[in-house]
Amino acid sequence: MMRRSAEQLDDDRMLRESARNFLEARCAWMPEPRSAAMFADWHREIAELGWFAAGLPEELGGLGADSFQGLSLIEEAGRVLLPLPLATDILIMPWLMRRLPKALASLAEPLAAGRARFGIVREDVRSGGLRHMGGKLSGRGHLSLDAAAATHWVVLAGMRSVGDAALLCVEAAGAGFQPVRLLDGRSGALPRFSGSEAAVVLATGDEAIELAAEIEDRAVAALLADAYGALAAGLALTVDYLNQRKQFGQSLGSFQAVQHLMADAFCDLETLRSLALWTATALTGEPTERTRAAASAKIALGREGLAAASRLIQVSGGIAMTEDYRIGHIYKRLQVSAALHGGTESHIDKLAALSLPPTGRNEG
Amino acid sequence: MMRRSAEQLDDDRMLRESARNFLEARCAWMPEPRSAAMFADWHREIAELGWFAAGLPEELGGLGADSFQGLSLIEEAGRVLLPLPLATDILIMPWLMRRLPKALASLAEPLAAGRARFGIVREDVRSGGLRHMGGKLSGRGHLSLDAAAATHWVVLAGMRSVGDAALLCVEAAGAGFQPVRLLDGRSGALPRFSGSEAAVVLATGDEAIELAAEIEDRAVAALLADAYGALAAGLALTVDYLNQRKQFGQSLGSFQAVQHLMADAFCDLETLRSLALWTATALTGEPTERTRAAASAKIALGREGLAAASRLIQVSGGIAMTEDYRIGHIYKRLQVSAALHGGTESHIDKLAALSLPPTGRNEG
Amino acid sequence: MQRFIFEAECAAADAPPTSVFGVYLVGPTIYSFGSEEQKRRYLPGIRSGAEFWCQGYSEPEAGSDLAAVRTTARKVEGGWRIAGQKAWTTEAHFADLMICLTRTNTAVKSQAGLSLFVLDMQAPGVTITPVITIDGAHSVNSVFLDDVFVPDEALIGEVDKGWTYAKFLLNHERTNNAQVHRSRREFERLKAAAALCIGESGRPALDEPGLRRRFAIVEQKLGGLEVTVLRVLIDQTQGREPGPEASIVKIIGSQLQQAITELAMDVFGAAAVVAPEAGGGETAGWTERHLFRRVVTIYAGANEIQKTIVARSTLGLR
Amino acid sequence: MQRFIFEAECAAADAPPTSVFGVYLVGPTIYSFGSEEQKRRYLPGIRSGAEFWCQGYSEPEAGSDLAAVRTTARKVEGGWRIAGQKAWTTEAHFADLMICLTRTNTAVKSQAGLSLFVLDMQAPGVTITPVITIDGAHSVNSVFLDDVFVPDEALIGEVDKGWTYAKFLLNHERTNNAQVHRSRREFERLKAAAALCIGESGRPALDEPGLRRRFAIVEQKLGGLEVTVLRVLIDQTQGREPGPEASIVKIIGSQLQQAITELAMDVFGAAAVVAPEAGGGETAGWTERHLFRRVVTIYAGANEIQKTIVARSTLGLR
Repeated sequence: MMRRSAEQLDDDRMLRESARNFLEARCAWMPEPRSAAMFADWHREIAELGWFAAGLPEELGGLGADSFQGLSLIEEAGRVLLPLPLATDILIMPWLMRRLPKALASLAEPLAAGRARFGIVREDVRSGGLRHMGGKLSGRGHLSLDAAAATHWVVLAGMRSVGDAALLCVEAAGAGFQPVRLLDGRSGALPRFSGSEAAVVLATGDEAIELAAEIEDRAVAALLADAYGALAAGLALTVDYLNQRKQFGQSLGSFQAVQHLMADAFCDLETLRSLALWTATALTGEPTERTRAAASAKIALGREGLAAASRLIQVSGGIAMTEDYRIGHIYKRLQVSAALHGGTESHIDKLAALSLPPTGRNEG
Repeated sequence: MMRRSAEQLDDDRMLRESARNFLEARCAWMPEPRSAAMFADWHREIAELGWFAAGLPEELGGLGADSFQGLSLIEEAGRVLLPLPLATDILIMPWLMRRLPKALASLAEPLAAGRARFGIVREDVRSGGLRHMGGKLSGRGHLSLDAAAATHWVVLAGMRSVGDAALLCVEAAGAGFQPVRLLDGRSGALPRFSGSEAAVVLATGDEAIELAAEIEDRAVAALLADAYGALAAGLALTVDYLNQRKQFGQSLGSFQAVQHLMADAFCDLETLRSLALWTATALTGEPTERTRAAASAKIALGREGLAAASRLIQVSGGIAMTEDYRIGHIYKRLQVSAALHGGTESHIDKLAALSLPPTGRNEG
Repeated sequence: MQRFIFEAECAAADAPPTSVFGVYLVGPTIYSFGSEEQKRRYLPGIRSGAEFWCQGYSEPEAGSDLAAVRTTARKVEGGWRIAGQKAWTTEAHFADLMICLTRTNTAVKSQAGLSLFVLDMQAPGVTITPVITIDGAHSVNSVFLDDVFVPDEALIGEVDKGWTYAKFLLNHERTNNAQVHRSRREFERLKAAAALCIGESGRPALDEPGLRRRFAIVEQKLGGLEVTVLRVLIDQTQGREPGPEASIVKIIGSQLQQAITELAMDVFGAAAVVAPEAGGGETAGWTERHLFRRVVTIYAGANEIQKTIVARSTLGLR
Repeated sequence: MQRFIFEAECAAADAPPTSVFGVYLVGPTIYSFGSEEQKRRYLPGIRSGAEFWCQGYSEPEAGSDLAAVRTTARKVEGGWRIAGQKAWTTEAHFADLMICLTRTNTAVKSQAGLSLFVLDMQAPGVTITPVITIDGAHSVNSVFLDDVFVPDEALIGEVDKGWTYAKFLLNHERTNNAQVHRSRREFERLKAAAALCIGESGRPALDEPGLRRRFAIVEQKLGGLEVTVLRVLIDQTQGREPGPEASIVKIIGSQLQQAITELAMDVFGAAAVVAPEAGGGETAGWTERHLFRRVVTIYAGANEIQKTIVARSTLGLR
């Protein structure tokens, strides 16, 4: 990000422009929910555009694109509030296949072609977590954005101790979940395991924990790119609205109070963007730095991101309270993102632990 | 407060007006520090006005005035940022003498006449606390606003356990302290005890803990009255300044951004006032409610109070950064108050413990 | 004051909120400015709840700026013809009657030239179109008025004086909009839920230090607001109408209402972003409330408008 | 970019801050707009630190509004006579030279008609009066200019074009005012102190959950600002002058500078409100910094002005 060559920058720009053109032409936001058939069409077309193949290494038939390019696709999808989850297939699986070619190489071509779709299943501590013992998987998964439509699940089990940690690949067809509708209209799944699911072990112990940590950080990076795209589009929309709409005989945009709320929203947005960029850069770096960046970014999503969306609603007034207007949907999308992959408060705790010196206290 | 008779309200108004007249005539705020001789004069004149006698019960030669009246005197003193600490002699000692007439009656007349002056000494956990064992007092006291000028100290020792708790009265002449100058120009003291001080035991065990809790809550009520007085005067001063001062060809007060900052400051101020009033009312009530009110008020001092003062500085601009202008001194006074009798964060913890239901967790 | 206690008890008992527009807004307006005939005709129905009212103030081009009202009332034989569009009309689809702000004098600008009418929602020419809000629910509407006839007796007070009456009504609305009892009740329920709810770390949510701190700060602010509202009510019982200081309780109250549901979202975590039909249980209602709650800093005079009023009227900035 | 790294290293090594006005503000102005003679005369002294500069922009009636500058420069034989008063002149009492904004054309209003001069602080007619600030210290001054003579060569660039040059300088000041390195260094020192300092409950301050949470939030915001400043610098290295986005780093940076010392006040508690001569030790400097720190949201274009610039120039609101 920080220092890309002129050639890379040109590539980035072309990729982003073609993605934006496609998304605006085919997937422009509208308030009405779309059909499952539409989702399937989109997914097929996106596969044809090569979005899933891009990040795969060349030896697996990919283009070896880096995370920045994947994230810019996700950001563009965020601009139109695409209800299709792409992050795992674009940003996580190509990287994981590069890391674990032996176990996953056979799925690379199906991923690239859009036939295989992946979902991340994290354990839900609230309901007792996920255990993998004696080859059997049991327990409940946390709310997953992409498990419902996936053909394969990447399961993060027992990550609270090295002895229990296992990273698994499970065929979704044999696994159960409760489908749920999310606040922002997207679909989610609450996975559950009975012990009868066929699970391929990808890694255990320290390796599983390290991979799981990177999966989480990549998932956060994707949430941030999505949120930034959504908010940036929302900010532009709001500027247009404020310059058009009149109250007390002036354009809304000419009121100092409105201008300052918008300036605050812009500061929020730029903080979000900076932390998203840091996280993107840190994906290729040292794990502690990477996790510190991701925790900072996730906090920004929950604080600055939601604050910016709230401000856009506030300055827009009543219209932003209607289901037909885009701004409310941006707010809801961010609210969902804030709750996924660890809430804001838990990332605050995490960042405190990662950045504060030890004091020799005893933790409860 | 909430429902006072018409007669009481008239009394209140007269008392407040006479206090304001005296303070504005004799103790008007000015940036230059005042001499010790001036402080002694003021103290004598205030005693002559009957401020210390007012709260004493009639049988001890007082007027039986209630806490509201005492607090309104303290609030008025706050308006001129009076550098003389009055809270203990006006609000705490008359009440304590009523509670412990046997031990303290002989000091009532000297208090009323201004010959006896009292200071509160709390233990400083940071430096090991205060212990009273075998008739000897040892350890260090917390920063005290009024111990330096006092003839007698009321010492709160060992309050962390019923077995150690002791409320004591110590003649200041025999006790040592490190004099300190406070941020806002007032004087303070860091008391220390070597075991040789003559200490009269006022109460021990549960009774000492109960009395100490009420002393602390009364001290907080006084800090709030003082802060409200200081801020209310500062707000009025700032309104005048903003209406006079021109920038970009308009009065500063006509800018929407300035207006909204001032509206925010006013909201802060009114929240502070409401919690101060609640605390004042709760002084005569049930201990848990009283402490909840005082904790809420103390949080408001540290959050809304400092926020309001910061906003007054911000809208005033450069002038508020100078030593010659009153607004900076208000900020400094509140900063000192926020650090006395428990900081903001510790009152937040306290209020959480007082207002949240138990969860059956184990505290570290 | 009696109303404060009444509402505190209602909220504590989880009673359904009484019809806000009828009891608190239309009632006082008709009581203060209506004719004897209007009082006889409408007040009993408001008191008993037999007739349900909606408020026809806001319009597509006149949200916080009521002076921009474009709906017109044209004098005709025996009455008036009202034409225009009202927006954000809460519960219009249940209402029997509307208190309708219209322009009766198009020659003058802004606040002057407005009049208040009582309008029968069953009258010919009234069309109600639902507006689905951010929470996916239907409580507000657009109301189209296509030359709706109202008789002369429907005029409240005098022609072209509607702004004075409307301002009175808005002041009432502001006090009411502090919503302090509802906030207290919601907050106590949230505390109870958070003591039981397991947080992401596996501890009860109420043991998470960050959440504890935020609970304490809401507790402090809510305590402050409760006293501030009492102070306003004491002023009222001493015979003063709600003045500009009522604007503060709307500002603080609305911020607090939002802070409470924001806290709830963090307490319930992922469970709170699952839509209600699947969720239920402890999070039921919180999510929709949280979304719809964004409106409270916008309606009844956006907080920005309130702050300008506080600065100019209360503080005297100019 | 090199400056970013240079400053990061200086801050980490606790080096004394270099003269801000000379190196970052006057230097670029003379380099960009000065004559060859001026560059030869002044740039070496700036680089070596041999000559110390102060900035004569603000006046009693012109704080954030530089268009209101009243100090005049009157053309005389061989030069100009400068008369007026400058306010808030930081380090004027140490300065050898002032870069002085004056009105050369009183016929036109506002921004037009201003010119920039180099003024020798030793010249007859210059009087410096100390202004003691909220922290009890002397760093700013009022400077009275009583018909001070400057030669023709003292004019920077063209007559009446001073506003253009001053704006350029202010943009530089804004970027510099993010103070990201100083904030990082201060914050790391505060963390180390808080790990050792015992809080009111008897635990290390850094174990108090409320403080931990606030530390984490500052960490997050500071991390964000560091990247934002880098982004601005990358723009600069790609040949663009600091544009309106530089206003964001001033807004966020100043808020963060205040958040850090506010946190310090709560970490040190009562020890922080004891004046320095008695306190010393771990709190040394924090208290005064905290007080003086209120200025950062006011100076160099108050944050309210910056927000208006962001809204209008960056976002295009009108």
